[in-house]
Amino acid sequence: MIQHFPILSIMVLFLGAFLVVLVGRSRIARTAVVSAAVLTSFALMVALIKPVMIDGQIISYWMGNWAPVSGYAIGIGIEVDALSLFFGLLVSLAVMLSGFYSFKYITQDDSPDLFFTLYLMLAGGVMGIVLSGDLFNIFVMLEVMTFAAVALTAFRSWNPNAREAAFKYLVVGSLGSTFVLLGTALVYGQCHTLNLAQISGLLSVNGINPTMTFAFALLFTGFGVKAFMTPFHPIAADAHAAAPSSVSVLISGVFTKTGVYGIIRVSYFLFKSMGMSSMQTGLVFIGCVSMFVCVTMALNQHDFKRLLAFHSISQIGYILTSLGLCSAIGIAGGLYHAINHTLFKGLLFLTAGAVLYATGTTKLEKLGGLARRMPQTAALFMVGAFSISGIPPFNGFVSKWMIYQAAYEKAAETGSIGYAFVTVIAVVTSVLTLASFVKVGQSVFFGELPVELENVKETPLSMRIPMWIMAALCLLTGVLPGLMQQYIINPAVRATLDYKGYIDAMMGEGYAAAHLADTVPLAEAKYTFAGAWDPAFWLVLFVIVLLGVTVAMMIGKSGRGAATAIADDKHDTFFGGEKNTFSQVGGGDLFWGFKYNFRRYLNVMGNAHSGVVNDYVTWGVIDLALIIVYCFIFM
Amino acid sequence: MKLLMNLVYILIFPGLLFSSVFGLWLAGIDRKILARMQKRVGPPVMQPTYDFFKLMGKETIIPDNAARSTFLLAPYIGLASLIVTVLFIPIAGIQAFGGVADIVVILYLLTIPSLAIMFGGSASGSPFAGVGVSRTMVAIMSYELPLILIMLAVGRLAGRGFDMGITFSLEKIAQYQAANGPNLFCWSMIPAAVAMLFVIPCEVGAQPFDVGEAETEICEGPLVEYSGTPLAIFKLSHAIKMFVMTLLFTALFLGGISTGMLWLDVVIVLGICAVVTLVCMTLAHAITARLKVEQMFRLFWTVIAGLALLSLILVWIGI
Amino acid sequence: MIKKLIDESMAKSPWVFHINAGSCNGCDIELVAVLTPRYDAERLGFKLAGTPRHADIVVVSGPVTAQSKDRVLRTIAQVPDPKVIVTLGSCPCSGNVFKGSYSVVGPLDKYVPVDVSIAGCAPKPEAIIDGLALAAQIIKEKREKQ
Amino acid sequence: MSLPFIREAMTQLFSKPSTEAYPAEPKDAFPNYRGRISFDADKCIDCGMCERVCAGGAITKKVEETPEGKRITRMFSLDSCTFCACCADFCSRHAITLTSDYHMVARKSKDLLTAGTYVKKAPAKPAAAKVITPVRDNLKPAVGNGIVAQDGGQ
Repeated sequence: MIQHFPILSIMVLFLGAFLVVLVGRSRIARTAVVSAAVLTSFALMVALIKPVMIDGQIISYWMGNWAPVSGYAIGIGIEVDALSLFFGLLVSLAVMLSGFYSFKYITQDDSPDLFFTLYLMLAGGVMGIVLSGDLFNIFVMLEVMTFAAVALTAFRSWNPNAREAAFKYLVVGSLGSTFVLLGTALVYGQCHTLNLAQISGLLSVNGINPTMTFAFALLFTGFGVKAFMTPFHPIAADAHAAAPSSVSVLISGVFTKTGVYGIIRVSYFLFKSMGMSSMQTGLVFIGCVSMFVCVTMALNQHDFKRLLAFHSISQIGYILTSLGLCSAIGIAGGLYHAINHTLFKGLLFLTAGAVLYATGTTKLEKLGGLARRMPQTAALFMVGAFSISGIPPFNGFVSKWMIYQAAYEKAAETGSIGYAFVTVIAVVTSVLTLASFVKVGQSVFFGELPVELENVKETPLSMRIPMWIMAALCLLTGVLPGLMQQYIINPAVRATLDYKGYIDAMMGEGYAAAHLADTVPLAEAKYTFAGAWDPAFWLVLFVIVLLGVTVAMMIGKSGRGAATAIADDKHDTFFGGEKNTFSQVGGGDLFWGFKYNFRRYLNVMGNAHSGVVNDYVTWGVIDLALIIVYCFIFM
Repeated sequence: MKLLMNLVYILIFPGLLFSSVFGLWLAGIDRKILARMQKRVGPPVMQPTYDFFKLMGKETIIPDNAARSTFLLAPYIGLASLIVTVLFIPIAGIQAFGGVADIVVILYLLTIPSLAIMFGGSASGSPFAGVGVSRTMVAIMSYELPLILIMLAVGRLAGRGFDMGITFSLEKIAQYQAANGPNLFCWSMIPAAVAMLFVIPCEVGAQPFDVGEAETEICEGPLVEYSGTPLAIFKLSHAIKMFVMTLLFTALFLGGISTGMLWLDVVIVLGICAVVTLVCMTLAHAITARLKVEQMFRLFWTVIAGLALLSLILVWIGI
Repeated sequence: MIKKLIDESMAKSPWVFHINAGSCNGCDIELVAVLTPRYDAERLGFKLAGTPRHADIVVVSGPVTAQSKDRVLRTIAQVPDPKVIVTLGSCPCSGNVFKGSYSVVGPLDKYVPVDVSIAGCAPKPEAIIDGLALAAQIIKEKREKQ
Repeated sequence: MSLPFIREAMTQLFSKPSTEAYPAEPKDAFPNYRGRISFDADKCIDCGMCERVCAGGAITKKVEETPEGKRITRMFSLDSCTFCACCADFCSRHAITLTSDYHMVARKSKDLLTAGTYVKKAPAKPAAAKVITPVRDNLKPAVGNGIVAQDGGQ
């Protein structure tokens, strides 16, 4: 019975999409249909954890029951192993929470029923990519996802930026899709099949000939576009800034993960190219470049959501770097960071949406002092900011710790100092991330409240519940890494590294043994994680903080009680003796020391992000050419 | 029993009580020797303790523009994480919370106190605090690069000793130094030690690099709106941070000194801490003036990072 | 026990915040001279504080001019309790030679209860040290009264 | 790179600090320091020069009629005095001197007041009250009462 779950979780979402068109007019019906679709999809994924993750069973399902005939796979296969389920869980969780959030969030816009149709189409497309075991099926779902996302980016059509961003996203997105389509065609020409398992078997038998290197370069770049790799990241910034926040959660939290999933499948499973050290250095280089470039760009932004967009690409840089290391702990770190990134980035985008919902703008210069009117949103923002900059109790810290250790162990193992610099760049990027979130904290939530934001109200409850769930998850995955790894991360890492089970489940017993006799596994699948993070540790922190607060309350007399007392001089801000006129330090005028020293670099980067779509496309094509040349030299 | 030992560690020895007393005493020594260098008598060594208790007695004013809960809670979070950092650093063999990778944990735990000051300052809603937050953040950005390079160099040196590639655990580093002499004496680590001597005052916010809390220019930066107990906790965490950073220096570069009795080791380590404080913080405070923000950033990202990089490369080549 | 310790240390670490209410700077440089190596008020625990929030003793110098009046009063209001107000030199006590001018709005104690007044048209640093020591004692008294 | 002042810092660290232990040992001002005003009441002849010449308006006078003459209290309010010692210079009787006592710290403003009172007796009236006839109505040359000199009568 359980092999029907994967296809059901995809179909439920598409079914929901069509139902919403019929019944979408009334709000209650629409909410019921959408929450039903999203909940069942998530429930099916959770139901699969027990068999797939714990028992190690791999589910394969042939559409229309077209099983392989004499060794050749004709039908479309849906295959769920630990890696696919890991991404499936991640995707359905984000879709569910963002869906609940957008019920109230979208009431401010017109035609919410169309929004939810596109939303569910998008969710179905993403689930399809992650669960399908067929290369062309991945491409089809890719198209569904991209066009739904483009339409949703332009959802607020009264906003010219939204239309322009959607157009750019459409052009560069379809550029990526054509790369994937070309790659699939070449692979089909070579292996006469589209099933991932069989392709992997055949490729490892007949070896990699030049067309396959070309196909690998195309597929790699195609999925790179979907993951918004370095040369393709400006469109992500425009798309996030213009799209409604619950959609930006999906664009940054989920699309980039499908791109990463695609890269893992292509480089680890299909072409098994990650074994070669040249490929590893290539991916690590791309990861580091996108990490550093996007974080320095983010420090310069004046819009809350554009800043978050650049950060999500820099975190993708982290994931790509750790995947490029091709050691067991590297992949574990990367996957752990993927799930953490979906959680804290989703939370940050939802807070950005809450700020937009409450004040109507996300310009850093126009905001300030919102913590006094929206205390819960400020607290949620701080949870997100602490997790993304890797502050210990929260989840960002654990995965960054694993990535540093993986990078530095790789450096020691291969003896090349280059990987040590990867750790240094990673730490510096983490500090710059912390800097930009201090900037956002200072200019949006703290500082002084401008007079026009005086009667801003706290976000409605139905929007805050998903945010609190995400914040709780951020803390849980941070405090219990041992649990997370044992049940979710390690099975996925094992599935990435030895994929014989995947091929046997798909093509029947013995197929893998016949074809993969000679390939040695890329890295042994077990690793010693750097000291489990014992929760007793947090008992320590909690005891001290509790002690400190009680001692203080006992002795110190606290100042003004009610916050609504009349403003007298004593409780006015010290302004050098003057009456405190409005003077909010925030937005552009922070980190002058850093910007002064990096001014030439920042000018060059500023001009490079020109916003003209043909610049982005030329970059994309140049990048493809470079990757092709790189692959031909080293593959 | 283990929990009881942990509680003793937390509250008594390397934890809250000892590190605050020793931290305040260290701050007192620092101010006294600084005064003596300027040919004046200088305050009694107990002066920071008097300051702390005086501030506890003052009234806490919460300005109207402040986000109340963050404003009040920030100092305690800063203090708590500082105490936890002390637990991670081995003092002559006593290490409350060992782990395999202490260095990464310490690296991040050291950012929380400055983060607490920054979020506390920006929650107070004062424009001076805004400028102070921006400068403190640039200070963090500037010292983070050399610090990670130093730690990688020391980790590589100790790791090579145990032929396991690298180690992030301070225990192993202490064992390595016990085996073949403190790191400071093998000359490939000299540039890293000098770089660390510059990083300590920048991290603590001592005079030449206290751009964040410059009382003359921006009225104590983020602490401008604090008074009473929260300010006392911030001053205490400032003193403890001095102690933590010098302790980290001794653990990284002068560890592994083991005489017979345990308490003698502890006294020696604390003595070294005091000497290191005098060398890098008091002397620097006495003879130089405060740097501008971008001068400090350029100095750290070129000269000091270069020094640390030099020692990393030397260690990597195998000297 | 801690309460006694706090009362004790109230007098031992008085932090000073200096407000210039239109002074001719004669008293200001004398006040700063008190911190130089020769007189060194820091050995008694004095320290110049950057903001009124950190201050215990507020030292006002200069005849309170019309422009500076509300700024002086606002800054003094922003100092947390127990606070002591010290007038440095003759000007804040009585307006000295500037008495009766159109822009001088009179001695400080018309607006604020002055605790210690140090006379002298530019009082000697030793006199300032006496005044500040007396002010430190007054803080302790105010703290015990609370 | 030259480390500025490192030599001075080191030498000063081990040399005796140059701080005067003021509250412990008293320190008197240099010789003719213009400190607290001391007023010798009986030398004062109430000419009022000091009041007029005082820039800060610190000197005030209180007069009360008493049978044996006017009791005059002259008050020097030190808190509005600039210690320029003009009053001391202009006082013809040298009743005002500025001592070298600089400890002028007070909790209440009346401590900063130097005051001196004395009774100013009216000048001794001549023995008999002689009626002086107005010159106008007795046109005789006034001879013999010692007023007109020998050359009278021009």
